[in-house]
Amino acid sequence: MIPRKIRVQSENFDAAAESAALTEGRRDIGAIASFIGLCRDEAGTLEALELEYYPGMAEEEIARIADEAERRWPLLGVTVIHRHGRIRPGEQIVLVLCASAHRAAAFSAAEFLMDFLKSRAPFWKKEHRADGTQGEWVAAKDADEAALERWSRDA
Amino acid sequence: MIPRKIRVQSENFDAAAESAALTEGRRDIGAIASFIGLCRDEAGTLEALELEYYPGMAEEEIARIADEAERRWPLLGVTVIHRHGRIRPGEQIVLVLCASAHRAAAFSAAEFLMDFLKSRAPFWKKEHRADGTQGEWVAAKDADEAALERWSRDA
Amino acid sequence: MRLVYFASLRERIGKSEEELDLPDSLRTIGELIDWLAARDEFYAAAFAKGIARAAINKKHVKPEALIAGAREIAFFPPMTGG
Amino acid sequence: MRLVYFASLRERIGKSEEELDLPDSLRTIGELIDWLAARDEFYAAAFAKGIARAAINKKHVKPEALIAGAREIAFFPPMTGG
Repeated sequence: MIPRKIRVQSENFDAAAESAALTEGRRDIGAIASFIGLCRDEAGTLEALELEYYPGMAEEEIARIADEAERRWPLLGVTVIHRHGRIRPGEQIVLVLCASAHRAAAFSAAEFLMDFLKSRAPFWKKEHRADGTQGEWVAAKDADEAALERWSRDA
Repeated sequence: MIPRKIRVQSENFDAAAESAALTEGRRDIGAIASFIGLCRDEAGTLEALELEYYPGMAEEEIARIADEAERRWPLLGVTVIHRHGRIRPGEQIVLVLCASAHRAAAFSAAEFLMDFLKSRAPFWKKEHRADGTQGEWVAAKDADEAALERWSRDA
Repeated sequence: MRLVYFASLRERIGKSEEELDLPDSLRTIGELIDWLAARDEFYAAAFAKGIARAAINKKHVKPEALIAGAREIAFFPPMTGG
Repeated sequence: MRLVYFASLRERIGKSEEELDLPDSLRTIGELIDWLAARDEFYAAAFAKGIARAAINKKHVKPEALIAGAREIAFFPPMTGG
Protein backbone atom coordinates (compact mmCIF):
# COMPACT_ATOMS: atom_id res chain seq x y z
CA MET A 1 0.00 0.00 0.00
CA ILE A 2 1.39 3.34 -1.04
CA PRO A 3 0.44 6.60 0.71
CA ARG A 4 -2.83 7.78 -0.77
CA LYS A 5 -4.99 10.76 0.14
CA ILE A 6 -8.34 11.46 -1.48
CA ARG A 7 -10.46 14.38 -0.31
CA VAL A 8 -13.63 16.06 -1.56
CA GLN A 9 -14.05 19.30 0.34
CA SER A 10 -15.41 22.83 0.07
CA GLU A 11 -12.30 24.40 1.68
CA ASN A 12 -9.30 25.47 -0.34
CA PHE A 13 -6.16 23.30 -0.27
CA ASP A 14 -2.44 23.97 0.19
CA ALA A 15 -0.63 22.25 -2.67
CA ALA A 16 2.79 22.81 -1.10
CA ALA A 17 1.77 21.25 2.20
CA GLU A 18 0.27 18.27 0.35
CA SER A 19 3.45 17.84 -1.66
CA ALA A 20 5.58 18.08 1.48
CA ALA A 21 3.39 15.48 3.20
CA LEU A 22 3.89 13.10 0.28
CA THR A 23 7.70 13.31 0.41
CA GLU A 24 8.15 13.66 4.18
CA GLY A 25 10.97 11.39 5.32
CA ARG A 26 11.18 9.70 1.90
CA ARG A 27 14.42 9.24 -0.03
CA ASP A 28 13.14 6.94 -2.74
CA ILE A 29 10.98 9.50 -4.56
CA GLY A 30 12.71 10.98 -7.59
CA ALA A 31 9.76 12.67 -9.26
CA ILE A 32 6.58 14.47 -8.30
CA ALA A 33 4.23 15.48 -11.09
CA SER A 34 1.42 17.71 -10.01
CA PHE A 35 -1.57 19.43 -11.51
CA ILE A 36 -3.68 22.28 -10.18
CA GLY A 37 -6.93 23.18 -11.92
CA LEU A 38 -8.10 26.76 -11.40
CA CYS A 39 -11.32 28.66 -12.07
CA ARG A 40 -10.94 30.98 -15.10
CA ASP A 41 -13.01 34.14 -15.41
CA GLU A 42 -13.76 33.50 -19.12
CA ALA A 43 -12.68 36.98 -20.17
CA GLY A 44 -14.53 38.59 -17.28
CA THR A 45 -17.92 37.00 -17.97
CA LEU A 46 -17.81 34.55 -15.06
CA GLU A 47 -18.68 35.53 -11.50
CA ALA A 48 -18.22 32.08 -9.98
CA LEU A 49 -18.60 28.35 -10.56
CA GLU A 50 -20.90 26.25 -8.40
CA LEU A 51 -19.60 22.70 -8.15
CA GLU A 52 -22.18 20.04 -7.32
CA TYR A 53 -21.10 16.49 -6.56
CA TYR A 54 -22.42 13.10 -5.57
CA PRO A 55 -21.33 12.56 -1.95
CA GLY A 56 -19.95 9.11 -1.38
CA MET A 57 -19.72 8.22 -5.04
CA ALA A 58 -17.25 11.04 -5.77
CA GLU A 59 -14.75 9.70 -3.24
CA GLU A 60 -15.32 6.09 -4.31
CA GLU A 61 -14.96 6.86 -8.00
CA ILE A 62 -11.75 8.83 -7.46
CA ALA A 63 -10.44 5.86 -5.45
CA ARG A 64 -11.27 3.52 -8.34
CA ILE A 65 -9.40 5.81 -10.76
CA ALA A 66 -6.42 5.94 -8.37
CA ASP A 67 -6.50 2.12 -8.07
CA GLU A 68 -6.20 1.88 -11.85
CA ALA A 69 -3.33 4.40 -11.92
CA GLU A 70 -1.47 2.39 -9.28
CA ARG A 71 -1.96 -0.77 -11.34
CA ARG A 72 -0.53 0.90 -14.44
CA TRP A 73 2.48 2.77 -13.03
CA PRO A 74 4.98 2.17 -10.19
CA LEU A 75 3.77 5.01 -7.98
CA LEU A 76 5.09 5.89 -4.52
CA GLY A 77 2.24 8.19 -3.50
CA VAL A 78 -0.99 9.72 -4.82
CA THR A 79 -2.98 12.73 -3.59
CA VAL A 80 -6.25 13.93 -5.10
CA ILE A 81 -8.22 16.84 -3.65
CA HIS A 82 -11.36 18.06 -5.43
CA ARG A 83 -13.37 20.99 -4.14
CA HIS A 84 -17.14 21.47 -4.31
CA GLY A 85 -19.38 24.48 -3.69
CA ARG A 86 -18.87 28.03 -4.90
CA ILE A 87 -15.49 28.79 -6.44
CA ARG A 88 -14.47 32.16 -7.82
CA PRO A 89 -12.10 32.98 -10.70
CA GLY A 90 -8.48 32.58 -9.70
CA GLU A 91 -9.33 30.01 -7.03
CA GLN A 92 -8.15 26.42 -7.02
CA ILE A 93 -10.56 23.60 -7.96
CA VAL A 94 -8.55 20.40 -8.07
CA LEU A 95 -5.13 19.06 -7.08
CA VAL A 96 -3.46 15.89 -8.30
CA LEU A 97 -0.02 14.80 -7.07
CA CYS A 98 1.77 11.66 -8.23
CA ALA A 99 5.10 10.57 -6.81
CA SER A 100 7.36 7.97 -8.37
CA ALA A 101 11.04 7.06 -8.68
CA HIS A 102 11.13 8.41 -12.25
CA ARG A 103 9.43 11.17 -14.16
CA ALA A 104 7.63 9.23 -16.90
CA ALA A 105 5.43 7.30 -14.46
CA ALA A 106 4.67 10.40 -12.39
CA PHE A 107 3.66 12.46 -15.43
CA SER A 108 1.59 9.71 -17.04
CA ALA A 109 -0.27 8.90 -13.85
CA ALA A 110 -1.08 12.57 -13.19
CA GLU A 111 -2.45 13.02 -16.72
CA PHE A 112 -4.41 9.78 -16.46
CA LEU A 113 -5.97 10.86 -13.15
CA MET A 114 -6.95 14.26 -14.54
CA ASP A 115 -8.43 12.78 -17.72
CA PHE A 116 -10.60 10.38 -15.74
CA LEU A 117 -11.54 12.92 -13.07
CA LYS A 118 -12.87 15.17 -15.84
CA SER A 119 -15.23 12.62 -17.34
CA ARG A 120 -15.83 9.97 -14.69
CA ALA A 121 -15.83 11.63 -11.26
CA PRO A 122 -19.41 12.75 -10.41
CA PHE A 123 -18.96 16.53 -10.35
CA TRP A 124 -20.97 19.10 -12.28
CA LYS A 125 -20.14 22.78 -12.79
CA LYS A 126 -22.76 25.52 -13.04
CA GLU A 127 -21.81 29.03 -14.12
CA HIS A 128 -22.84 32.19 -12.31
CA ARG A 129 -22.47 35.01 -14.83
CA ALA A 130 -20.88 38.35 -14.02
CA ASP A 131 -23.83 40.19 -15.64
CA GLY A 132 -26.25 38.57 -13.21
CA THR A 133 -28.08 36.47 -15.81
CA GLN A 134 -28.92 32.86 -15.13
CA GLY A 135 -25.85 30.71 -15.67
CA GLU A 136 -25.73 27.46 -17.57
CA TRP A 137 -24.46 24.05 -16.57
CA VAL A 138 -21.06 23.64 -18.16
CA ALA A 139 -21.36 21.20 -21.07
CA ALA A 140 -19.12 18.15 -21.20
CA LYS A 141 -16.57 18.42 -23.99
CA ASP A 142 -16.07 15.82 -26.68
CA ALA A 143 -12.34 16.47 -26.29
CA ASP A 144 -12.51 15.27 -22.68
CA GLU A 145 -14.23 12.05 -23.71
CA ALA A 146 -11.69 11.63 -26.51
CA ALA A 147 -8.85 12.09 -24.00
CA LEU A 148 -9.90 8.81 -22.36
CA GLU A 149 -9.42 6.89 -25.60
CA ARG A 150 -5.65 7.02 -25.57
CA TRP A 151 -5.55 5.26 -22.22
CA SER A 152 -7.61 2.35 -23.50
CA ARG A 153 -5.23 2.04 -26.45
CA ASP A 154 -2.35 1.84 -23.97
CA ALA A 155 -4.04 -0.71 -21.75
CA MET B 1 5.72 37.93 -23.89
CA ILE B 2 4.46 35.63 -21.17
CA PRO B 3 5.90 35.61 -17.64
CA ARG B 4 9.02 33.50 -17.67
CA LYS B 5 11.51 32.76 -14.93
CA ILE B 6 14.67 30.74 -15.45
CA ARG B 7 17.16 30.26 -12.63
CA VAL B 8 20.25 28.14 -12.12
CA GLN B 9 21.19 28.31 -8.46
CA SER B 10 22.77 26.36 -5.62
CA GLU B 11 20.06 27.31 -3.11
CA ASN B 12 16.91 25.28 -2.64
CA PHE B 13 13.64 26.59 -4.12
CA ASP B 14 10.07 26.99 -2.83
CA ALA B 15 7.77 25.40 -5.40
CA ALA B 16 4.65 26.83 -3.75
CA ALA B 17 5.97 30.38 -3.81
CA GLU B 18 6.96 29.98 -7.46
CA SER B 19 3.52 28.65 -8.32
CA ALA B 20 1.83 31.49 -6.41
CA ALA B 21 4.01 34.04 -8.25
CA LEU B 22 2.94 32.56 -11.58
CA THR B 23 -0.80 32.88 -10.84
CA GLU B 24 -0.71 36.10 -8.77
CA GLY B 25 -3.54 38.37 -9.92
CA ARG B 26 -4.34 36.15 -12.90
CA ARG B 27 -7.84 34.90 -13.72
CA ASP B 28 -7.12 33.43 -17.14
CA ILE B 29 -5.00 30.48 -15.98
CA GLY B 30 -6.99 27.26 -15.77
CA ALA B 31 -4.17 24.77 -15.40
CA ILE B 32 -0.73 24.53 -13.81
CA ALA B 33 1.29 21.42 -14.46
CA SER B 34 4.40 21.12 -12.37
CA PHE B 35 7.29 18.79 -11.93
CA ILE B 36 9.77 18.48 -9.09
CA GLY B 37 12.82 16.26 -9.49
CA LEU B 38 14.34 14.99 -6.25
CA CYS B 39 17.57 13.27 -5.29
CA ARG B 40 16.98 9.57 -4.51
CA ASP B 41 19.23 7.67 -2.13
CA GLU B 42 19.41 4.62 -4.42
CA ALA B 43 18.47 2.19 -1.66
CA GLY B 44 20.82 3.87 0.81
CA THR B 45 23.95 3.68 -1.37
CA LEU B 46 24.05 7.38 -2.25
CA GLU B 47 25.47 10.02 0.09
CA ALA B 48 24.94 12.98 -2.25
CA LEU B 49 24.95 14.13 -5.86
CA GLU B 50 27.33 16.80 -7.07
CA LEU B 51 25.80 18.76 -9.95
CA GLU B 52 28.26 20.48 -12.26
CA TYR B 53 26.98 22.87 -14.93
CA TYR B 54 28.17 25.18 -17.69
CA PRO B 55 27.52 28.73 -16.42
CA GLY B 56 25.95 30.91 -19.04
CA MET B 57 25.16 28.09 -21.42
CA ALA B 58 22.85 26.38 -18.91
CA GLU B 59 20.61 29.44 -18.64
CA GLU B 60 20.75 30.08 -22.41
CA GLU B 61 19.96 26.48 -23.31
CA ILE B 62 17.01 26.34 -20.88
CA ALA B 63 15.73 29.58 -22.45
CA ARG B 64 15.99 28.02 -25.93
CA ILE B 65 14.01 24.99 -24.71
CA ALA B 66 11.39 27.30 -23.15
CA ASP B 67 11.20 29.29 -26.42
CA GLU B 68 10.38 26.09 -28.26
CA ALA B 69 7.74 25.10 -25.67
CA GLU B 70 6.10 28.52 -26.04
CA ARG B 71 6.04 28.10 -29.82
CA ARG B 72 4.35 24.71 -29.52
CA TRP B 73 1.72 25.36 -26.84
CA PRO B 74 -0.42 28.33 -25.77
CA LEU B 75 1.31 28.90 -22.45
CA LEU B 76 0.54 31.67 -19.96
CA GLY B 77 3.67 31.30 -17.84
CA VAL B 78 6.80 29.17 -17.50
CA THR B 79 9.18 28.73 -14.56
CA VAL B 80 12.31 26.58 -14.59
CA ILE B 81 14.69 26.37 -11.63
CA HIS B 82 17.64 23.97 -11.75
CA ARG B 83 20.04 23.61 -8.85
CA HIS B 84 23.77 22.92 -8.99
CA GLY B 85 26.30 21.93 -6.35
CA ARG B 86 25.95 19.27 -3.66
CA ILE B 87 22.46 17.85 -3.24
CA ARG B 88 21.55 15.18 -0.71
CA PRO B 89 18.88 12.44 -0.95
CA GLY B 90 15.40 13.81 -0.39
CA GLU B 91 16.40 17.28 -1.60
CA GLN B 92 14.94 19.01 -4.63
CA ILE B 93 16.97 19.28 -7.85
CA VAL B 94 14.72 20.79 -10.47
CA LEU B 95 11.36 22.56 -10.77
CA VAL B 96 9.28 23.08 -13.90
CA LEU B 97 5.97 24.95 -13.85
CA CYS B 98 3.79 25.49 -16.92
CA ALA B 99 0.59 27.54 -16.81
CA SER B 100 -2.06 27.52 -19.52
CA ALA B 101 -5.81 27.94 -19.96
CA HIS B 102 -6.26 24.17 -20.34
CA ARG B 103 -4.61 21.08 -18.95
CA ALA B 104 -3.36 19.40 -22.12
CA ALA B 105 -1.02 22.26 -23.06
CA ALA B 106 0.27 22.62 -19.49
CA PHE B 107 1.03 18.90 -19.14
CA SER B 108 2.63 18.56 -22.58
CA ALA B 109 4.83 21.61 -22.13
CA ALA B 110 6.02 20.44 -18.69
CA GLU B 111 6.94 17.02 -20.05
CA PHE B 112 8.63 18.55 -23.06
CA LEU B 113 10.71 20.86 -20.84
CA MET B 114 11.76 17.99 -18.58
CA ASP B 115 12.68 15.72 -21.49
CA PHE B 116 14.89 18.38 -23.04
CA LEU B 117 16.38 19.52 -19.71
CA LYS B 118 17.51 15.93 -19.13
CA SER B 119 19.41 15.55 -22.37
CA ARG B 120 20.16 19.07 -23.63
CA ALA B 121 20.76 21.33 -20.63
CA PRO B 122 24.49 21.28 -19.72
CA PHE B 123 24.37 19.66 -16.29
CA TRP B 124 26.30 16.59 -15.13
CA LYS B 125 25.72 14.55 -12.00
CA LYS B 126 28.46 12.87 -10.02
CA GLU B 127 27.67 10.40 -7.27
CA HIS B 128 29.18 10.46 -3.80
CA ARG B 129 28.70 6.98 -2.36
CA ALA B 130 27.50 6.31 1.19
CA ASP B 131 30.34 3.79 1.71
CA GLY B 132 32.97 6.47 1.01
CA THR B 133 34.21 4.95 -2.23
CA GLN B 134 34.85 7.10 -5.26
CA GLY B 135 31.58 7.87 -6.99
CA GLU B 136 30.94 7.71 -10.71
CA TRP B 137 29.56 10.27 -13.10
CA VAL B 138 25.95 9.33 -13.72
CA ALA B 139 25.67 7.85 -17.22
CA ALA B 140 23.17 9.31 -19.68
CA LYS B 141 20.31 6.90 -20.32
CA ASP B 142 19.26 5.73 -23.75
CA ALA B 143 15.69 6.10 -22.51
CA ASP B 144 16.22 9.82 -22.01
CA GLU B 145 17.51 10.23 -25.55
CA ALA B 146 14.60 8.15 -26.83
CA ALA B 147 12.18 10.40 -24.92
CA LEU B 148 13.15 13.26 -27.24
CA GLU B 149 12.09 11.29 -30.31
CA ARG B 150 8.38 11.58 -29.66
CA TRP B 151 8.59 15.37 -29.76
CA SER B 152 10.22 15.38 -33.19
CA ARG B 153 7.47 13.08 -34.45
CA ASP B 154 4.92 15.60 -33.16
CA ALA B 155 6.67 18.58 -34.69
CA MET C 1 -36.39 2.24 -4.67
CA ARG C 2 -34.30 5.26 -3.72
CA LEU C 3 -33.64 7.49 -6.73
CA VAL C 4 -31.26 10.45 -6.66
CA TYR C 5 -30.81 13.19 -9.25
CA PHE C 6 -28.00 15.67 -9.88
CA ALA C 7 -27.29 18.91 -11.73
CA SER C 8 -29.59 19.68 -14.69
CA LEU C 9 -31.65 16.51 -14.11
CA ARG C 10 -32.24 17.51 -10.49
CA GLU C 11 -33.35 20.98 -11.57
CA ARG C 12 -35.73 19.71 -14.25
CA ILE C 13 -37.31 17.07 -12.02
CA GLY C 14 -37.44 19.56 -9.16
CA LYS C 15 -36.08 17.31 -6.45
CA SER C 16 -32.77 15.76 -5.52
CA GLU C 17 -34.11 12.41 -4.36
CA GLU C 18 -37.27 10.36 -3.93
CA GLU C 19 -38.52 6.89 -2.96
CA LEU C 20 -40.56 5.21 -5.71
CA ASP C 21 -42.26 1.83 -5.96
CA LEU C 22 -41.10 0.46 -9.27
CA PRO C 23 -43.19 -2.04 -11.27
CA ASP C 24 -41.71 -5.54 -11.19
CA SER C 25 -41.67 -5.48 -14.97
CA LEU C 26 -38.77 -2.97 -15.04
CA ARG C 27 -35.54 -4.89 -15.53
CA THR C 28 -32.88 -2.47 -16.78
CA ILE C 29 -31.72 1.11 -16.30
CA GLY C 30 -32.88 1.87 -19.84
CA GLU C 31 -36.39 0.59 -19.06
CA LEU C 32 -36.44 2.63 -15.83
CA ILE C 33 -35.46 5.77 -17.76
CA ASP C 34 -38.32 5.23 -20.24
CA TRP C 35 -40.75 4.64 -17.37
CA LEU C 36 -39.62 7.81 -15.52
CA ALA C 37 -39.72 9.93 -18.70
CA ALA C 38 -43.37 8.88 -19.18
CA ARG C 39 -44.39 10.16 -15.72
CA ASP C 40 -44.78 13.85 -16.63
CA GLU C 41 -43.30 16.65 -18.70
CA PHE C 42 -40.61 17.45 -16.12
CA TYR C 43 -39.25 13.90 -16.05
CA ALA C 44 -39.59 13.84 -19.83
CA ALA C 45 -37.43 16.98 -20.08
CA ALA C 46 -34.88 15.59 -17.63
CA PHE C 47 -34.39 12.40 -19.62
CA ALA C 48 -34.71 13.93 -23.09
CA LYS C 49 -31.99 13.60 -25.70
CA GLY C 50 -30.56 10.55 -23.96
CA ILE C 51 -28.06 12.60 -21.99
CA ALA C 52 -28.78 10.89 -18.66
CA ARG C 53 -25.99 8.79 -17.18
CA ALA C 54 -26.71 6.38 -14.35
CA ALA C 55 -25.08 4.88 -11.29
CA ILE C 56 -26.28 1.93 -9.23
CA ASN C 57 -25.07 1.88 -5.64
CA LYS C 58 -22.60 4.66 -6.51
CA LYS C 59 -20.99 2.86 -9.45
CA HIS C 60 -21.34 3.91 -13.09
CA VAL C 61 -23.58 1.60 -15.12
CA LYS C 62 -24.79 1.37 -18.72
CA PRO C 63 -28.44 1.50 -19.84
CA GLU C 64 -28.53 -2.29 -20.15
CA ALA C 65 -27.51 -2.79 -16.49
CA LEU C 66 -30.03 -4.75 -14.39
CA ILE C 67 -31.63 -2.86 -11.52
CA ALA C 68 -32.31 -5.96 -9.42
CA GLY C 69 -30.54 -5.64 -6.07
CA ALA C 70 -30.03 -1.89 -6.35
CA ARG C 71 -30.31 0.12 -3.13
CA GLU C 72 -29.80 3.53 -4.76
CA ILE C 73 -30.04 4.53 -8.40
CA ALA C 74 -28.64 7.91 -9.48
CA PHE C 75 -29.23 9.85 -12.70
CA PHE C 76 -27.13 12.78 -13.88
CA PRO C 77 -25.82 14.51 -17.02
CA PRO C 78 -22.27 13.95 -18.38
CA MET C 79 -19.75 14.90 -15.71
CA THR C 80 -17.67 18.07 -15.78
CA GLY C 81 -15.25 17.69 -12.88
CA GLY C 82 -11.55 18.41 -12.75
CA MET D 1 41.14 29.70 -28.76
CA ARG D 2 39.47 29.33 -25.38
CA LEU D 3 38.60 25.71 -24.65
CA VAL D 4 36.51 24.64 -21.65
CA TYR D 5 35.91 21.13 -20.33
CA PHE D 6 33.26 19.71 -18.04
CA ALA D 7 32.59 16.66 -15.90
CA SER D 8 34.51 13.48 -16.82
CA LEU D 9 36.38 15.27 -19.64
CA ARG D 10 37.51 17.97 -17.24
CA GLU D 11 38.74 15.34 -14.79
CA ARG D 12 40.61 13.34 -17.42
CA ILE D 13 42.27 16.37 -18.99
CA GLY D 14 43.00 17.75 -15.53
CA LYS D 15 41.85 21.30 -16.15
CA SER D 16 38.58 23.12 -16.67
CA GLU D 17 39.80 25.56 -19.29
CA GLU D 18 42.81 26.59 -21.36
CA GLU D 19 43.87 28.90 -24.18
CA LEU D 20 45.38 27.04 -27.14
CA ASP D 21 46.74 28.19 -30.48
CA LEU D 22 45.04 25.97 -32.99
CA PRO D 23 46.64 25.14 -36.35
CA ASP D 24 44.91 26.92 -39.21
CA SER D 25 44.38 23.54 -40.83
CA LEU D 26 41.69 22.62 -38.25
CA ARG D 27 38.28 23.33 -39.77
CA THR D 28 35.67 21.36 -37.82
CA ILE D 29 34.89 20.28 -34.27
CA GLY D 30 35.60 16.69 -35.30
CA GLU D 31 39.07 17.66 -36.54
CA LEU D 32 39.73 19.59 -33.35
CA ILE D 33 38.75 16.55 -31.27
CA ASP D 34 41.19 14.35 -33.21
CA TRP D 35 43.93 16.94 -32.80
CA LEU D 36 43.32 17.25 -29.03
CA ALA D 37 43.14 13.46 -28.58
CA ALA D 38 46.60 13.19 -30.18
CA ARG D 39 48.19 15.58 -27.65
CA ASP D 40 48.75 13.05 -24.86
CA GLU D 41 47.23 10.08 -23.07
CA PHE D 42 44.98 12.26 -20.89
CA TYR D 43 43.39 14.04 -23.81
CA ALA D 44 43.19 10.69 -25.58
CA ALA D 45 41.27 9.24 -22.62
CA ALA D 46 38.98 12.27 -22.43
CA PHE D 47 37.97 11.98 -26.07
CA ALA D 48 37.95 8.19 -26.29
CA LYS D 49 34.88 6.26 -27.37
CA GLY D 50 33.46 9.31 -29.11
CA ILE D 51 31.43 10.36 -26.11
CA ALA D 52 32.45 14.02 -26.27
CA ARG D 53 29.73 16.52 -27.10
CA ALA D 54 30.63 20.06 -28.09
CA ALA D 55 29.32 23.59 -27.86
CA ILE D 56 30.54 26.68 -29.72
CA ASN D 57 29.84 29.99 -28.02
CA LYS D 58 27.50 28.14 -25.61
CA LYS D 59 25.38 26.47 -28.28
CA HIS D 60 25.30 22.75 -29.01
CA VAL D 61 27.05 21.81 -32.25
CA LYS D 62 27.71 18.61 -34.20
CA PRO D 63 31.19 17.24 -35.06
CA GLU D 64 30.92 18.68 -38.58
CA ALA D 65 30.39 22.23 -37.25
CA LEU D 66 33.00 24.75 -38.43
CA ILE D 67 35.13 26.32 -35.70
CA ALA D 68 35.83 29.54 -37.62
CA GLY D 69 34.57 32.51 -35.62
CA ALA D 70 34.33 30.61 -32.33
CA ARG D 71 35.23 32.54 -29.15
CA GLU D 72 34.78 29.59 -26.79
CA ILE D 73 34.57 25.89 -27.54
CA ALA D 74 33.32 23.51 -24.85
CA PHE D 75 33.63 19.73 -24.62
CA PHE D 76 31.65 17.54 -22.27
CA PRO D 77 30.06 14.09 -21.94
CA PRO D 78 26.34 13.46 -22.56
CA MET D 79 24.28 15.59 -20.21
CA THR D 80 22.47 14.26 -17.16
CA GLY D 81 20.45 17.18 -15.88
CA GLY D 82 16.87 17.27 -14.71
